[in-house]
Amino acid sequence: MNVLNKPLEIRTSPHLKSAVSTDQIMMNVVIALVPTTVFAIYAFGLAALLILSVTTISAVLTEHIYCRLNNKESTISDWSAVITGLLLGLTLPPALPLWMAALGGIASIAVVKLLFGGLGYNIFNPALGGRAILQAAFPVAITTWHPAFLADRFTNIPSSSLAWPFTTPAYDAVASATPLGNMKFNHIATDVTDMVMGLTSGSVGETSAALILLGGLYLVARNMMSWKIPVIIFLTVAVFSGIVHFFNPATPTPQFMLFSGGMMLGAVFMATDMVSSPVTEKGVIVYSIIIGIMVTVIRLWGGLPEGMMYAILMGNAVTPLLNRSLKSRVYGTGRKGGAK
Amino acid sequence: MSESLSYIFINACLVNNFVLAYFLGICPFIGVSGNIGTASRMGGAVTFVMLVSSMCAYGIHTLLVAIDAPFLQLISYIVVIASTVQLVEMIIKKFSPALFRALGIFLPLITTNCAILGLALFQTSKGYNFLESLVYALGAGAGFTIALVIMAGIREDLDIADTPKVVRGTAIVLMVAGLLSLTFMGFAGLGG
Amino acid sequence: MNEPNKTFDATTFVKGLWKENPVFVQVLGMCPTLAVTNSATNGLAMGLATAFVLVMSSMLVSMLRNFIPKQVRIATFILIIATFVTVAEYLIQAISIDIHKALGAFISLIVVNCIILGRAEAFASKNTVGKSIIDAAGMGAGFTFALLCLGVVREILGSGTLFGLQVLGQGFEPWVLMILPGGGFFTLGAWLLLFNYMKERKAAKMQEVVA
Amino acid sequence: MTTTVVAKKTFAHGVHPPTHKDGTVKREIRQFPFANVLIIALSQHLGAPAKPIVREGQEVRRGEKIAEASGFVSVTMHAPVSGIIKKIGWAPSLTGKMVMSIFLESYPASGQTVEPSAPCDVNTATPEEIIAAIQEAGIVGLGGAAFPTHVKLKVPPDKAVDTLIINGVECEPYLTTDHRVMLEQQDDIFMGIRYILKATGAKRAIIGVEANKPDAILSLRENIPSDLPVTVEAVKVKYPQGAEKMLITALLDREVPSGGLPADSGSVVVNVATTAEIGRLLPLGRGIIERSITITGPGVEKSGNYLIQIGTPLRYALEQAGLKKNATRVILGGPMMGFTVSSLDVPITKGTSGLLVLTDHESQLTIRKEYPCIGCSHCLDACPIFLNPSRLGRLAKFKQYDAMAGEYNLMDCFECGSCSYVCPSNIPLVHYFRVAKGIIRDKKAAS
Amino acid sequence: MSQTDMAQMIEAPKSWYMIRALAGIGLMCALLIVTTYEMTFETIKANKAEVLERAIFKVLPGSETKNIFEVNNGEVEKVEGETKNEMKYYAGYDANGQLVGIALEAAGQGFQDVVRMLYGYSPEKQAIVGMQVLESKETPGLGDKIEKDAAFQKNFAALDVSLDDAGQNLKNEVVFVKNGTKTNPWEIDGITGATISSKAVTAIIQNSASANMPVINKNLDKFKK
Repeated sequence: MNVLNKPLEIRTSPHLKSAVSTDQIMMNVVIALVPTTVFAIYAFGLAALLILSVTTISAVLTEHIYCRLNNKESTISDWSAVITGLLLGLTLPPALPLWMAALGGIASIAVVKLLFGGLGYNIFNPALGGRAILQAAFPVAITTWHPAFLADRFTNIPSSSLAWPFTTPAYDAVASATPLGNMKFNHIATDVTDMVMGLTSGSVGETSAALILLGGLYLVARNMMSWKIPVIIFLTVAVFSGIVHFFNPATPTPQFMLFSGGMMLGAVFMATDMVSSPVTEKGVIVYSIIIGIMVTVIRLWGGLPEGMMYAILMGNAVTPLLNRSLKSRVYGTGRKGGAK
Repeated sequence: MSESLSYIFINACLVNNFVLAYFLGICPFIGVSGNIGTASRMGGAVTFVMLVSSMCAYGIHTLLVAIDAPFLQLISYIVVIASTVQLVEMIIKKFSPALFRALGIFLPLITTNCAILGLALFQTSKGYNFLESLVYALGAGAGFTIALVIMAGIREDLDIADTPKVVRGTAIVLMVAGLLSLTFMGFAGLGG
Repeated sequence: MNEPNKTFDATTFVKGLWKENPVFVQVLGMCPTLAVTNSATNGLAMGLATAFVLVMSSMLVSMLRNFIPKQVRIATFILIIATFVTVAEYLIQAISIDIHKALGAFISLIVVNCIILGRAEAFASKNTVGKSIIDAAGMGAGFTFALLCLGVVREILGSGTLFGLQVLGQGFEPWVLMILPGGGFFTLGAWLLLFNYMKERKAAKMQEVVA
Repeated sequence: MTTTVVAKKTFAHGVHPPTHKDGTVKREIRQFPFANVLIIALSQHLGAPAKPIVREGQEVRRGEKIAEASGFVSVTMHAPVSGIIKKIGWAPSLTGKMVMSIFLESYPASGQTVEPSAPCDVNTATPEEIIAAIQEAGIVGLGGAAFPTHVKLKVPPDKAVDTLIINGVECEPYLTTDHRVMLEQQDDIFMGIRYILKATGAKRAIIGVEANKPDAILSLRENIPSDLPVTVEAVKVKYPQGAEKMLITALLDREVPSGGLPADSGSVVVNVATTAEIGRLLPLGRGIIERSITITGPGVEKSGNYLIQIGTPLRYALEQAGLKKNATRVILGGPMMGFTVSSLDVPITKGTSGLLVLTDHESQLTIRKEYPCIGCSHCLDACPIFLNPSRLGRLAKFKQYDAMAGEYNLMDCFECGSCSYVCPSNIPLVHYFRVAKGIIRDKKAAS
Repeated sequence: MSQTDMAQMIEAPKSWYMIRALAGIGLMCALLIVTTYEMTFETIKANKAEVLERAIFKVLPGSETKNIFEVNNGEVEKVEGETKNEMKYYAGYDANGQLVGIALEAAGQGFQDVVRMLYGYSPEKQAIVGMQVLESKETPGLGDKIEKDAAFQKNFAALDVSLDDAGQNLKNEVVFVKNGTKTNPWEIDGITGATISSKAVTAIIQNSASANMPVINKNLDKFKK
């Protein structure tokens, strides 16, 4: 018999694999971001389209060129650079000069990801790390908000977007305030329904809470995201800000806290970044609570209107500690270790 | 202008973290952050010495003001801090060998830690009273410990990471410190 | 920069400036390196102040090296260094209050800069006055050079200026990050990266030659 | 049958691989023809190899003893067929290592009759006698581990066993032999339980069966002899439910201490097929010479459950069952913990519970591109003993074995493969752990 | 000679050496410091005075000379040289010796750390006529606009701090308004993107003005030359 004489394949067990693979997970994250992305382009027009393309292309190109320079196989096919670029774009103000967006994409991948060893080894979420760098570098541009639903948004590109590289942008539209900015500086609360529907001003992709949640639900249903992280963050924020609101009604309501700013986008798509969040069950809980507390503290008492980015970065920073110190009890050790 | 004690603490610990905003104590931050256990003990030792030297500095300052010799400030601070650390080391060694084993080896290193001298100089220039000085020292020490331990956790992970050869060592630590420093910027305006 | 005149003293000097650069190679004296280099002027001033203290204390330590017993040498070194730092502080105030304000407490903190104590202990206490001064001057120059490297990069990118003069066009949007603490860490990290990269390249070339 | 059984009892974590059992579960166990030459490895159990008591050229009869135990942790071997000892020499084994084996050429006319011997009566024998008889019968764990059963049943004097667990879980995908045994050999199983209860002094026995075998559960329950303290419990369908520790936790809510034995938690676990062998062989005083094996997989033409002589070379078994053209991977055991074989000249041993043949198609799925660990934590959620395979994998990659063994409890890993199964980055975690465990053991031995 | 004698022979001079070295170097250092201090004292004082004067003349446009006052036991008195009292009033005079206004220091919590500033008050206009930040760590490019932003500085060219009829309180509190919405002379027009810092400045001015304006107005005669 012929078949019996050909060389056999030698492999170690297990000889079964679950169907899902890393590149598929990453691709599904991109799919989950599609509704948010489409709405962003609908709300902010060409400006959003340009900014998302620029961040994505710059992120992917940076990774590709780095691999080429180091004579490695290009890693862009794992989709992670696309996610980084897309997420970065979604967190930027719509009329940010494109050269800054490109710089952000490069910084995200080069400084926050590749320097640390690439996919799997980055300590901080690359998109947020890149955004933090942009925020520190260009504090004015990154807090100048462009109004949504302008009549000419599909025909006209804001002149600030097209500012020459390295020059200060000039803004043509009157800057609008985000719900959080209005709350912090003018004590005006925005209608929560508007924020759920995405009718407010803000970063490219943070305005529509409903579509972000939809994407999150898709990933949870496919077991490609930890539902615990966003749920615990929401609970922490709601309870904490609820208590404060009860004693001081001048502070924002819990529902305002949940649906404003980058809360949804951050909790659903950034805090859940597998690489930079803890792997242990207890670690995940503490991590989410830390993020929830820190974002509430910054929003209520800090100098900045929004703190989601800093809260998640802080969570990332303590993740190695949480992984180390909050391990599960190993079977057969400790409490139930004895015979009875 | 008077500042509340809680503000002094939060400011020294988070908003103006000694390591990440003032660049004080960078040498131990880079040198002793390879391991979480060591880092937390070092943090404890630094906090302790900060408290002691903060008290000393307060005393010296009062004395120097009394005899009107501001030009002796620096020289007397450094001499007194150095000898206090030595004294503390001897006392701990004598009375608590366990504590000495935990903190002892770090104490001589701390003498040349600029965070300690910096603390003494800052509390003087800010004109803190005795209690405020103590809280300031406590906050600075806590901030130093937090930064050090977080860094140690990250570095333990980086030890088993595929980092490119050229960034290994101090370069990657500085990059992490830069990102941490950006993260701590989120605390700005707190406690006011 | 290395003249063919290869006397011992010239190499001692150049060693501190380049091969054993206290910041880029030995990674010493990080605190002032990061803290005061948000402009080239500040970096230069701090470098010069440190170099001044370094040279003066090395000179004195070397002069007195036979007079100081081993047991109390560290104490006397610190005493001497602290003295010159105090002197430097008053001199800077006399020259310019603005620079003194910009450098702040970091002038006083020169005392605990490990480079100075390190040179006193490792070199000045064992060598003649002349050699010690040259060694200290080399190290001081190396330190100043490093601070200037950082200050120049951070000022140009962070403010668009160099020594206060506009060098990048008026429209330039400054990268504020560079003059923030985070930028300090990043810039120094990047310089170290560059040094590592050059070292690697050199090592690789050497191997090629051997092979 | 459409009956279903509801099961709540289980352990925490674990995975749900597809079971792939439909192909063979309805096939009754059928006798397999004898191969021309049988290769009986002297070391097909854990422990010391058996000592041959035959010489080359000697004629042996089916069931005759051909090798004896060389110590306590060792068992006897019997001739699976009548024939002539051709030689005693080295033969390849499953691991690729050469082991001393007896080559037995079978008589073409070898019958099914077996040599009679001294029986062991369950009513009169002492526990020590039963244990000795089990060793003499050459019985080892038929679930796959091949650990000598009599050693397991010998409860250390400082420990007490109150519960005997009969492992009928068979959680490995594809395999159905234990399922068939439970349907076809119930009397043997109950008889075996009598022997084991007596040998261990346990007061009761629980047969644990996965809920996906409702026919076995119901008919076993119906046929329990009235004087036997036995219950049949359904456990949830989950891998690795059949691992000793997991089954103990599921049924008794007890944990086996790290580094300890089931006896430390007051229980003993015996595989259901092993129990049936004890119940069949001991009353007759015979030794184990054949076993039921599932031959299955997409690469097999005639899959089913077969009663095969121990020592039958794989080549012969697969020729009989028929191989498909695109077969590439031959696995001894189940797909989760089984080993691929490099040579078909390897013989079937007492521990072989299944012979699985995969084709290019399935094989491609397991040799996907490897990505770096992305910290998805699926492996932590899978690990039945709550290790951190993600961290362990990274430590292994950077050769930090001390941390693996110390802080991260590597030595508690029993290599069930759940982590590798779920890993989306396709990191060969279990492989890393096997290598690391070997290195750590060597290090320990060296110091 | 026994062993102990030898040891003593070595020991004794050694500790003497140590004391001699420490004392000698200590003395030398003290001498060096004191000499430098004495030598630079006048220059530094002049430097500091010049910096202060520059600031005063800037926040009090038109002034060319100054006098320093402080409140001791409720009385405003002119002082010369260093005193312990930190709260000082710097009166600025024009070329003719006429009082232009009074400059005073104020400090408070900013975005990052304490902000210290000097502002000039003109009794004639009942308004603040100039402001300069002396010390701040506000975010460069954002918060530091309180120092650099020309539009923001314009707020302080004539910021109404007039007192009510009783002379005890400000008629209108100095308040912060959003950028571009200033309508009254007692409002401070904020900086876009640096709301916190501009709010902090407002609070500092409001606190300092409400505390000091009544004192200044009551003692206006004393400030005049």
